[in-house]
Amino acid sequence: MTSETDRHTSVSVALVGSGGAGVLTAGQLLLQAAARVGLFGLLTRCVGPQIRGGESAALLRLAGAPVHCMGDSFDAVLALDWNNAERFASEIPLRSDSVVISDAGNGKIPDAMLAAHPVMVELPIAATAAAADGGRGNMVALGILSAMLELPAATVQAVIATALADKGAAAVSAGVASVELGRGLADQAGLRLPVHRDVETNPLRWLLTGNEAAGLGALRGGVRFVAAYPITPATEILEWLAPNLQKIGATLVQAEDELASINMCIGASYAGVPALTATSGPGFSLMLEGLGLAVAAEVPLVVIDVMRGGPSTGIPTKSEQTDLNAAVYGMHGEAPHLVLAPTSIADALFTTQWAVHLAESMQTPAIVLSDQAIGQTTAIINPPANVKFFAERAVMRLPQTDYTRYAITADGVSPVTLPGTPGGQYTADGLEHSPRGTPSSRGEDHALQLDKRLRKIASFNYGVHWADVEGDGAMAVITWGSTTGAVREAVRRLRATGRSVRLIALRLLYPAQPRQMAAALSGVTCAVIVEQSHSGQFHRYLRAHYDLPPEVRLIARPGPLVLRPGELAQRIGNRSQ
Amino acid sequence: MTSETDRHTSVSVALVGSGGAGVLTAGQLLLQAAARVGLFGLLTRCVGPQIRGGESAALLRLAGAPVHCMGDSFDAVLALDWNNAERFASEIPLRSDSVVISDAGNGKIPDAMLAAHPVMVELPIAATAAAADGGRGNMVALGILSAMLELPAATVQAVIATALADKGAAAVSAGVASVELGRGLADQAGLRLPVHRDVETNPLRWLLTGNEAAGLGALRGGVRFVAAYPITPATEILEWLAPNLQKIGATLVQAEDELASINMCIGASYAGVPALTATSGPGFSLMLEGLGLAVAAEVPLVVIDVMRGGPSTGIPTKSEQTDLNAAVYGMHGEAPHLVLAPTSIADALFTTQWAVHLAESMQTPAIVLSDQAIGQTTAIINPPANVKFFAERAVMRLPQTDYTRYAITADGVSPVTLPGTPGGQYTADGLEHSPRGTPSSRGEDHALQLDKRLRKIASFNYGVHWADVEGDGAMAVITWGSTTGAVREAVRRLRATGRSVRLIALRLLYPAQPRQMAAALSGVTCAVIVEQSHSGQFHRYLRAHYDLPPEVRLIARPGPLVLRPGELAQRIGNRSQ
Amino acid sequence: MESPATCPAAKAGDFKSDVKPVWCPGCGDYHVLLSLTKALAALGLRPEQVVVVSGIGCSSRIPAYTNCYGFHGIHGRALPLATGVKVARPELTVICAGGDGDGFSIGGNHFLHACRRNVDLTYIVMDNEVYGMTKGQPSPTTDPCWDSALSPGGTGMSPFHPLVIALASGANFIARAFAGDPNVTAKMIADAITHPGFSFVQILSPCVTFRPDQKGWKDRVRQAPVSETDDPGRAARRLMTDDGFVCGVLYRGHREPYRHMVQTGARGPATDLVETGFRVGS
Amino acid sequence: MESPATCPAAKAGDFKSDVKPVWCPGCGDYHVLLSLTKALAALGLRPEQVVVVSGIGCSSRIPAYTNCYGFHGIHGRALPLATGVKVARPELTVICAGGDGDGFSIGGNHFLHACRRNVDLTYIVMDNEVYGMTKGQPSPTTDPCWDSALSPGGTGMSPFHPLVIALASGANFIARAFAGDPNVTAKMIADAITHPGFSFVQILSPCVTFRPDQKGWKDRVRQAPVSETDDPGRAARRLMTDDGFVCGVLYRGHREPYRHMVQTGARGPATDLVETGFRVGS
Ligand SMILES: Cc1ncc(C[n+]2csc(CCOP(=O)(O)OP(=O)(O)O)c2C)c(N)n1
Ligand SMILES: Cc1ncc(C[n+]2csc(CCOP(=O)(O)OP(=O)(O)O)c2C)c(N)n1
Ligand code: SF4
Ligand code: SF4
Ligand SMILES: [Mg+2]
Ligand SMILES: [Mg+2]
Repeated sequence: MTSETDRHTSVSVALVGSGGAGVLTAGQLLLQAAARVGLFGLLTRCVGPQIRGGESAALLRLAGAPVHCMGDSFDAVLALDWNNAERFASEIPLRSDSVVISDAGNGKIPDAMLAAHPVMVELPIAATAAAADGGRGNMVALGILSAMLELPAATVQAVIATALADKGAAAVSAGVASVELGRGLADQAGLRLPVHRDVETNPLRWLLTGNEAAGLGALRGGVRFVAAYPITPATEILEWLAPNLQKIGATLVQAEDELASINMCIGASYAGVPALTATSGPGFSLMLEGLGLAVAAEVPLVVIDVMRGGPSTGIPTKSEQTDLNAAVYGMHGEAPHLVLAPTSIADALFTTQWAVHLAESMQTPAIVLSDQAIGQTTAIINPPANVKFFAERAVMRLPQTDYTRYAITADGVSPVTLPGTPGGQYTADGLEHSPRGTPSSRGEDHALQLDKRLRKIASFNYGVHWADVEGDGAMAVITWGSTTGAVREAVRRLRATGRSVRLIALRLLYPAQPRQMAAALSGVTCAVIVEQSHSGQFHRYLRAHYDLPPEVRLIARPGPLVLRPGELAQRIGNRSQ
Repeated sequence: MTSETDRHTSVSVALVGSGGAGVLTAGQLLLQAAARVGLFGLLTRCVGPQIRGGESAALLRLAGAPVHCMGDSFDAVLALDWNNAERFASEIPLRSDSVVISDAGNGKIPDAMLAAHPVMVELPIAATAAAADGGRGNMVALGILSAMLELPAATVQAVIATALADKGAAAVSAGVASVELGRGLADQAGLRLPVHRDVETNPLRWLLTGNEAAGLGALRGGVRFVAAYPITPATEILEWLAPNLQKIGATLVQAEDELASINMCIGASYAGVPALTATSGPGFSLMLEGLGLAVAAEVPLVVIDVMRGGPSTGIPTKSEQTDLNAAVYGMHGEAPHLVLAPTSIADALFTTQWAVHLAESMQTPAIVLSDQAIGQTTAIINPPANVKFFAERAVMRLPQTDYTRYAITADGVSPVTLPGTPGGQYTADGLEHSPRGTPSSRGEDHALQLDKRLRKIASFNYGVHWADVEGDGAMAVITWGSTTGAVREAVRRLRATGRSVRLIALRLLYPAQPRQMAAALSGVTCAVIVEQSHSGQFHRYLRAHYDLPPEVRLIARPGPLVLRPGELAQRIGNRSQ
Repeated sequence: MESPATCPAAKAGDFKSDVKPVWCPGCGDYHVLLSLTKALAALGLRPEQVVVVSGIGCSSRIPAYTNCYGFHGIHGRALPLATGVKVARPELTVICAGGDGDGFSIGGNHFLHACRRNVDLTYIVMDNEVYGMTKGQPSPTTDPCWDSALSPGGTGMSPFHPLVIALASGANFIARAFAGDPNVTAKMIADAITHPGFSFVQILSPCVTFRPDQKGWKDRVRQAPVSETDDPGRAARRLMTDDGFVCGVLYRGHREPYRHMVQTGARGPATDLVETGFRVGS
Repeated sequence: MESPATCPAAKAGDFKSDVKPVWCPGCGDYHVLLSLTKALAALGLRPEQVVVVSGIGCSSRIPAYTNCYGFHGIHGRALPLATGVKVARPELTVICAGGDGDGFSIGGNHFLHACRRNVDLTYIVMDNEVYGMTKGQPSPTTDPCWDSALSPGGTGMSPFHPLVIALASGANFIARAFAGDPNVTAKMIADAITHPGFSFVQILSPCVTFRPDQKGWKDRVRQAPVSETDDPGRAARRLMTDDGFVCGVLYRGHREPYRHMVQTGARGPATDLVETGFRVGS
C-alpha cells in the first residue's frame, strides 16, 4: 500500500559510480534542471571515507509537491560502475519493478540489489561517451535520466551552460552533446519515469542545502561574528558564511580549535555583536565548558551542531540524532539553556534565525541540533517567508550609578551594558556572583542567580513555534529533527487511508513545554515516539520532562539507515488499527 | 523532636577565625584526639576565596557511633575573631541553648547567629595566649574545646607532640602550655559538652578524607597510572596519590590540561596499565570527548569527578550534586558507560575500588561522582574491610591468527591483546569499525557494535552493590552521594519514632537497574527523592529510567547549604503520617 | 557607545574598583594591578573604553579589581575571549591578563595562535612559576627541582621559554618586566598597548605564599644590556639563552595586525545581497 | 609479553598491513608509510613491539596501514595518548604521527608540552599545509595568501615555525624531511627513534588534491648546508630564518628524558605500605 502512494507522487533515482566518475555533479545538475521546471526534490550524497576516488552515489527524489524525506525505494538506479557499491547498497532499496541501468562489464551488481529482482537494462554508456568529442559518462547518464524524467532538453542545456560557464564554450558543448546522446539512449530503450504533478504552482524555487539554510538563518537573525573550526558535516555552514559575512562587513574567524571558537563567540557577544559557531559531535563536546560559561555569565550565542554518527569520531559522513543528550544535559552544574532543532531543510533557516532571536532575548546560549541528513541534503523548496525574528538584546544604554549587571528581575532578564558605555562597567564572571557580579559563595546569592537563570527561559513565551502540531485522533506520533520528514509523510499517507493520527514535531527541545504538550496530547491514549538513535534518547528525554499517555511505543533506529515513510506508516498504522 | 535525638548522640562544635588564626589546624587536632579515644566524627572546613587570610571555620561533629553527616545545629561555637564570619553564618545554625564563646571585642557576631539567642560566653582567649611563652589563640581554643568535650589532657598532648614534632620541642611545649591554659578557662567557666557513647567498641580507628579514601580505593583496585591536572576540590586525591604511587613503582603525570590527562589515561590503559584521573566539573567537561573515545575504542579507565557548585567555575569550595546530568548524558553519540557514586566518605574507598574492577571487567570508562562534602571532609571511621575487587581485564595472551579485536561475543566483552603480544596487533579506533577494528560506515557494523557496547554493561551482574537498600514500609526515600548521610540519619530517627521508611541509596547510577529497583520498591506507594540540586537532576534521571510509585515527592536544594537530618526527618515524616 | 569627549582625563586611581582583592598580603599581583592602572591613565584612556579579560587563577582575578569592563572567563581561555572582543569591536582597548598556568599550561595552544593571529591586543602574564590558586603545583615555568606534593622531588622537566615561543609564533611585541618595579612596568604595558598587533608582556610576579623563595627575585632582575631588536633571528638567539631575568622590550616587530575585523556598519538587517545565490534560474 | 627472540628479522613489508589506504592516488603520505616501515625494519624491531598512535586527518589514518599495534585516537590528542602508552610501558617503541592541523592547530598545546616533558618517543608530522580530510582549509603552516572557501583571499597570517617551537619547548631531536625521498626519510625516522627523549620529525608530504601546487616541492627541498648542532641558541637562529625547505637533522640535544615511568613490578596488589598513614595513633 504505502509504496504505491509513494510511487504516484514522486520519483526516486540513484546515480552510482566511483569517486572520480562525476555522479555527484550529474545528480546536482539533474536537480537544478528539475528546479527550473518547478518540480520539488531532494538530493543526498552518499560517499565513502576516501577524499578522492572511492565509491559514491547521488540519491534523488523528485516530486510535484514539496518533499521532506527520501522515498521508500528507488524507481531507477543508474551505475557508471559498481566499485565498492555494496558498501551502501542497503541505502538504495529496490523493488521488482525498479529499473537498474548499467553498462555491460562495469563491475559486480551488489547482491542486496539483485535480491529485489529488479528490471535489468544494459546501455552502452561508456562507449557512447567515448565516441563523443570530450564526452563524459556522467553527462551521458544525465541525458538518460533527464529524458526518462521528461525534463526538457533546453532546460538541461541551460543548466549545463551555467554550470560549465567558467570551463569555456568547448566544455559546455561537449557536455551538451553527451547529454543529447544519453537522451537518445533512453528514448531508444523506451525508458520513461515522468514525475506526476498535482497542481501547477508558481514555479519560483530556491535550491539549497540545510547547511546553507542555517547560514542564511544566522545572517537574517543578525549574526555578525562567527568563529569556528572545520568539521564534517558542518563545514559547509562555515564555507557559506565566510564570503557572505565578508560581503556585509562582518567576519568569520577560523579558530585553532573548538575551545577557542566557543570562547571567541562569547567574547564577541559580550562586546555586543551577535555570534555563532557551527560544529559536529566531537567539536560540540569540546564546547561544553565554554557553553557553561555563557550560561553563568549570561552571554547569548548560538551553536549549531550538525549531528553525525557517534560516539566519538563515529561515522562523520552519516546522519544520526544522538547528540540530544549532550545538548540538553551535557554541561556540568545547573546550566539552563535553549535547545532547538529544525524539522526540515527549509526549517533550518527559520529555526536558526529564531535561535538567534531567542538567545539574544534571554541572554543565554542556544544550541541548534541539525544533522547530516538536513545539512548535506540539497532541496528544491518554495522561497522561504521573510520572518521578523532579529537579535534584540535588552541593552542598557544610559546606566544609573551602581549598575547591577545581574539584577534580579521579574522575567529573569537583566539589562546589559556594552563595553564603551560610560558608567556601565562590570565584570562578567563564570564564578557564582552577587547581583552586582562580584564573586560570591553564599547560598543566598547562588539560589537567587540559579532561580533567575532558570526563570528567564522557563517563563518566556515561545508562542506556537515550540512544535509543529498537526491533526487529531487518539494516537500521536512524537518526533523531532530530520526524522520529521519521513514521519510527516507517513502520517499523511495514513490520513489518506482514513486514519486519524496526530503529529507532534518538537522544534524547541529545551526547556520543556509541559502545558503546550498537555494541550497537544489531550485525548491521546497512545504515543509513538520516532527517532534515529540506538538507546531512545528522545524517548527518555520525553519521559523525564513530560507526562506521556498511558501507552507509549518507541520506533528507534541508529544511523546511517534512514527511517522510510512506508515503513513508518506501516508500523504506526499497525498500532492505530 | 529531631534535634533532641541528635543532641543526645553527638556533639557539634564550630571553630571560627580568619585565615591566619589557625582554626583549621586546631579543628584537625581536636578530631585526632577524639579518634584516639575511640570516638567517631567528622570535620568539614569552611573557607572563603582567599588563598591566605580571609574567613575560615572548622565544623566538627563528634559521636560515640559512626556519623555520616553534619548535625542539625551546633552545640557550641568558639570564635578567635569574627572577621567576615557573616559570609558563612548560615552554615552554622544555632539553638537557644547553643553556647557561643568568644573574646570581648574581637569583632561583630553575625546577626544570623544572634537571632537564635544563644548563650553568650566571653573568655579572654587572646590575653591568655599572649601571656604564655609562644602561646597561640588556636591552641588555647583547642584546650577549651577539648576540656568541654572531656577529651583527656594526655591524649591532646600526644596529638600535639606528633603534629608539631618537626617544629621542635619548644613548639610542642608552647602548644601544650596553651592547651593547658585553655582547659583551665573551660574548667573555670564550667563549660561541659561531653560526647555520649552507646557502647564501647574496639577503639581502632582510621582518620581520612573522602579524597584520600578514593585514592586508596584506586590503589587497591589496581590503578598504577594516573594523569591529571589540579583542580579544587579534587587536588588532594592527586596529592595523596602522587607519593604513594611513587612508593610502589607506579606514576602520576601532571598533564598540561584535562584533554591531555584523559587521553594519557586512555593510552596507558590501552597499553595494559589500569589508569585513573580525578577532576571537578570544569575539568570533567573537558574530558567528555576523550571519554567518548574510551567508550568507542573500549578502553577501561576511571574518572573521579569531585563535584562542586556549578555551573561553570561556580563555587569551587562548596559541594553540590549537579554533575549528574553531565556524567550520565554528557558524551555525544550513543556512549554507554558506567557512573557510580560513593554514599559516604568510607564508601569512597569501596566505590572507587569497585569502579576500577567494573571498568576493567567491561573495558569501558567508569565515572565516580564524589563531591566536595565527601572529598574534603575528614572522618573518623572503623577500619575499612579488605574487599577483593581488583582490575582483571579479559586479556588474550596467545591470539589466534586473524585476531578480531571487537569480536561480537555473548556478553559483549571482547578479549583484548596488549601491545607486545605477537600476533595480536590491531588498531584501536574511535571511528565506527568492523569487528576487526577497520573503520566502517556500514549500518550493519554500526548496529553490531552499538549493541555490543550496550550489552556488555546492561547484562553485567552487579550483585547487591548497585544500591544500599534498607528497611520496609510503603514509603521509600531515594537518594545518592553525600546526601545519603543525612537521609540515613533522618530515616533512622523516623524509625526510632516507630515509622517504617525504606532507604534506597544508589551506588550504581548508570546503567539503570530496573529489575532491582522494582524489587526494592515493591509495595511502595510513595517515593521521596532527596538531592542537592536546583532542578532535580536525579529526579528527572529516575523518571527517565525507572518506573516510580504513583506518588513522587522531591526534596532538592542546591549547594552550598546542606540538607540536615532533622529537617529531612521532618519533611519526610510529614509525608509518611 | 558615546564617549564623553569633554570628561577630564582619568587618573590611575580612576581605573581601580572598590572590590577587595583576594590576594595574599605581599603578592606581586598588587603591583601588576598598580602598573596596569598607571599605564591606562598615562595613555589618556577612559575606563569604559578598556576591556580586561582573564582566565582562572589568583592573577586572573584582576579584571574585577579594575574599573574597566571586565570578563573573568574560564581557565586557559582568556585569549580566545579577548580575541572575540577585539575582532567584534576594534575600537576598544583590550587587555588580556592571567597566570603562567592559565596561559602556558592549559592555555598554551591559544597563546601560540594568538601570537600568530596578531590581533591588536596586549597579553600580560603574571608569572610566578606556580599554580597559586590551587595551592602550589608546578607550572610550565617551574624549576625542575622544586619539590611539591604533586611532584615529590621535582618534575625533572626543564622550564620552557614563553618569550621564544611568542617570537616563533609571531607575536609583534615581546617584553619582560618585574612586578616590583611598577613604574618601569607601567611604561612597558603602555608601550605594549600602543604597539600594533599582538603584544606579550611577561611580568615576574612573586607568589609569596607558595614560592617564598621568589622574594629573592628583586636581586636578580636587571634591564636588558643591549638595545631592542626587530630581527627575529637575533631575538630568538638572545631569548633562547637568557636566564629569564633580563627585563625590557626584547622584540618589536612590524607584522601587519589581523585584518578581518567586524565593521561598525555591519549591524543592521542586510541580507538581500547574499540570498540571490539560492534563487533558481536567476 | 614474551618476545620471540628467535624470530627472523622483520622486513619493511612485514610492517605493512593489508588495509587499503583511503589516501588519494599520489598523496605524499604513501611515501611516509613506506619510510616508516623501512625505518622500523632497519632498526630490527618486531611489529608487536611498536605502537603507532595518531589523531584525526588523512595522515592520521596511518596506524591501521602498519602491522604494528595502533591507536587512531581523536583529533589533536595523539601526543597525550602516545605519552600514556610510553610512560605505562617504557619497553615499547612508540611512534606518534599525524597532520599539521592535528598537531599544530588543535593539538598545539600537547605539542608544546610533549616537547617539554621529553618522553622518549618519536613524533612525525606529515605537513601538507592544509586540512586534507575536511577538504581544504588553511592550517597553521599555510601560506597567508592561499585562497580557500573558508578564508577567501587568504588568511593574511604568516605561518608559524613548528621547528622553532619544538626547540623552545625542549624537544631533544628536531629534523625535517621530504616525503619524496623515502630512503633519506627512513634514515631520519630511525635516527629519531634511536635518540633518547622526544624526537620531532616534520615531513613535507604533499596533498595532491587540495594543494596541487605542492608538486613543486621536490624542486625546492635541499639538504641542510651546515652540520648538525646541539646548541639551542644557534639552532634557534638558524631555524627561525630558514625557508622551510632545508632538510636534515637540525638539532640534537642532550636533555634527560622524562623519568617517572611505570615500573614493570608495580602491577600486583601491594598497598599495605600506603595505608598506615590512616591508622590513628599508630
Ligand atoms: C578546566 C579547569 N581546570 C583546572 C582548574 C583549577 N585551577 C584554577 S586556577 C589554576 C591554576 C592557576 O595557576 P596560574 O594561572 O599560574 O595562576 P596563579 O594562581 O598562580 O596566579 C587551576 C589549575 C579550573 N578552574 N578549570
Ligand atoms: C574535535 C574535532 N574537530 C574537528 C574535526 C574535523 N577534522 C578532522 S581531520 C581535520 C583536519 C585534518 O588536518 P591535518 O591534521 O593537517 O591532516 P591531513 O588531513 O591534512 O593529513 C579536522 C579539522 C574532528 N574530527 N574533531
Ligand atoms: S597564593 Fe601566591 S599568587 Fe595567589 S594571591 Fe597568594 S601570593 Fe599571590
Ligand atoms: S586529500 Fe590530500 S592529504 Fe588527504 S589523502 Fe588526498 S592528497 Fe592526501
Ligand atoms: Mg601562577
Ligand atoms: Mg594537513
